[in-house]
Amino acid sequence: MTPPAVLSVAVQKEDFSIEEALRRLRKAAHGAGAEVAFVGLVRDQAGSVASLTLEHYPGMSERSMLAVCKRAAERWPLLAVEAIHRVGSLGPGDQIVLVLVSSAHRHAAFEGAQYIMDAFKSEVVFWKLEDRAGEKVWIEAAPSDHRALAAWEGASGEGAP
Amino acid sequence: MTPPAVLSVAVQKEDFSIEEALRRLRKAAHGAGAEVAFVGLVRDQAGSVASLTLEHYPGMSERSMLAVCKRAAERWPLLAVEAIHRVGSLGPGDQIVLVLVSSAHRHAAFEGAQYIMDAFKSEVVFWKLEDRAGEKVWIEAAPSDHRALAAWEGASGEGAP
Amino acid sequence: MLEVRFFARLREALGRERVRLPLETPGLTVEGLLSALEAEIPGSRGQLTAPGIRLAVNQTFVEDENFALNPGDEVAFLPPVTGG
Amino acid sequence: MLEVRFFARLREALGRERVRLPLETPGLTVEGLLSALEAEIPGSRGQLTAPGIRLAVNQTFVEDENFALNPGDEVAFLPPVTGG
Repeated sequence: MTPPAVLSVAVQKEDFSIEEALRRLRKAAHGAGAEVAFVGLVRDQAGSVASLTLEHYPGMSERSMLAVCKRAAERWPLLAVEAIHRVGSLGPGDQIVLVLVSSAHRHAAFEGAQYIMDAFKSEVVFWKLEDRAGEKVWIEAAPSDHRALAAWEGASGEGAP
Repeated sequence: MTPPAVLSVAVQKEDFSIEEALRRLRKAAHGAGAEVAFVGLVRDQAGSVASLTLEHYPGMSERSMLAVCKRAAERWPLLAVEAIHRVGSLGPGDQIVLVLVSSAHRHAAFEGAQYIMDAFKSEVVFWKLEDRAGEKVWIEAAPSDHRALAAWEGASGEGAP
Repeated sequence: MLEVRFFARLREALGRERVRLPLETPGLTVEGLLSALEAEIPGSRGQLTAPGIRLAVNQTFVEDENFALNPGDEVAFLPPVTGG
Repeated sequence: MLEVRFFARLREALGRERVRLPLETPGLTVEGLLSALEAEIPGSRGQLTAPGIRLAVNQTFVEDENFALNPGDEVAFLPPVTGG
């Protein structure tokens, strides 16, 4: 059987390096045949988003991230998960979030990473203040985000191995 | 509407750097909100795979990769795709393949990358010779790989936006 | 003592990041907390009971209206969250 | 001239990586190609028509048995492929 996944989460102001995170992931768990990385960025759409300020609740934000990663590791045979969420003030094109998942098999890695991102959208304890040409708006998870997460509850299994 | 995706494929002996590939991807296309990277590795399972030799058909291998990436970009609103496939002799833990996909939205990026990998398993022109403790075996795509690709043909759409 | 924290648009709306309330005996109800906060920050009750606002005690979400607060607890009011 | 290439386990089975066949007029059939190869590499027909072996002409898969080969074409016999 698969040993329990090695889980690691971090909240930080500083930017992150995918390559470095991947090195840590590989040290944490051997036997991976597949790794999936997701990077979320501040979109740079002809000036529609000028900047984004991310707020967190130290301690509780990390706990909420860890809870999501744990649920993913219970559902799919993951070897290791690392998630990094940035806070503070970010500009267009900046990296916001990194989710790295490794597994022996590609479908588990893909689905685990996708599930984590869907759950991050509506469950992790962060708040986003968007500045659109001077108009500041607190962003909430979209109905489509809630539906995406709910769809996993109805999904039957972990797909093809 | 989404402009046509920028597609790039390469076959090489040398190892690749995800961070460098990501830099190229970001230069190639702006406006990404989501990036998904997939890395396939030679599994290192208590010596069950000692090494892997990858053979290709120069020219046709690249064309077959490009055809798959093109189909993904026709189906999902992708901004850029980069795929690198290594050939030659690889050992346990070595990187074999990289697929990088960027999109405005996370579901398109995830599904595009997963589709490409499923199609790579049974359609791209490469051959794998596994050396398991001295026994050399030519690997073929598994029935589950063919089923995974066939499932995309039946799938209705591109999922949640 | 009870430490009460407000985040994001609640913090902006109330003009406060945190409030310390004297609490020496266990068993303060959520209703009692809201009254004490209303006395400290007039108009806060409406903001804190608005749809979507959730309560966390010691960094765990609490849904139970009858939850009893104890001295030393960290209480937080959280507007709808989103990450990623 | 016709350039014929063999890959992976076909290359190993036939002991050859490529064969050049004289071809001066267009219209050689796949059947004609297999006969010419059998003359050049005895026993090759069985290997080249085994289940799963596919033919590519100028780096494009060809399924048509009646495909006509022309001088200068690059022909390849490919065992089942897999990547990723």
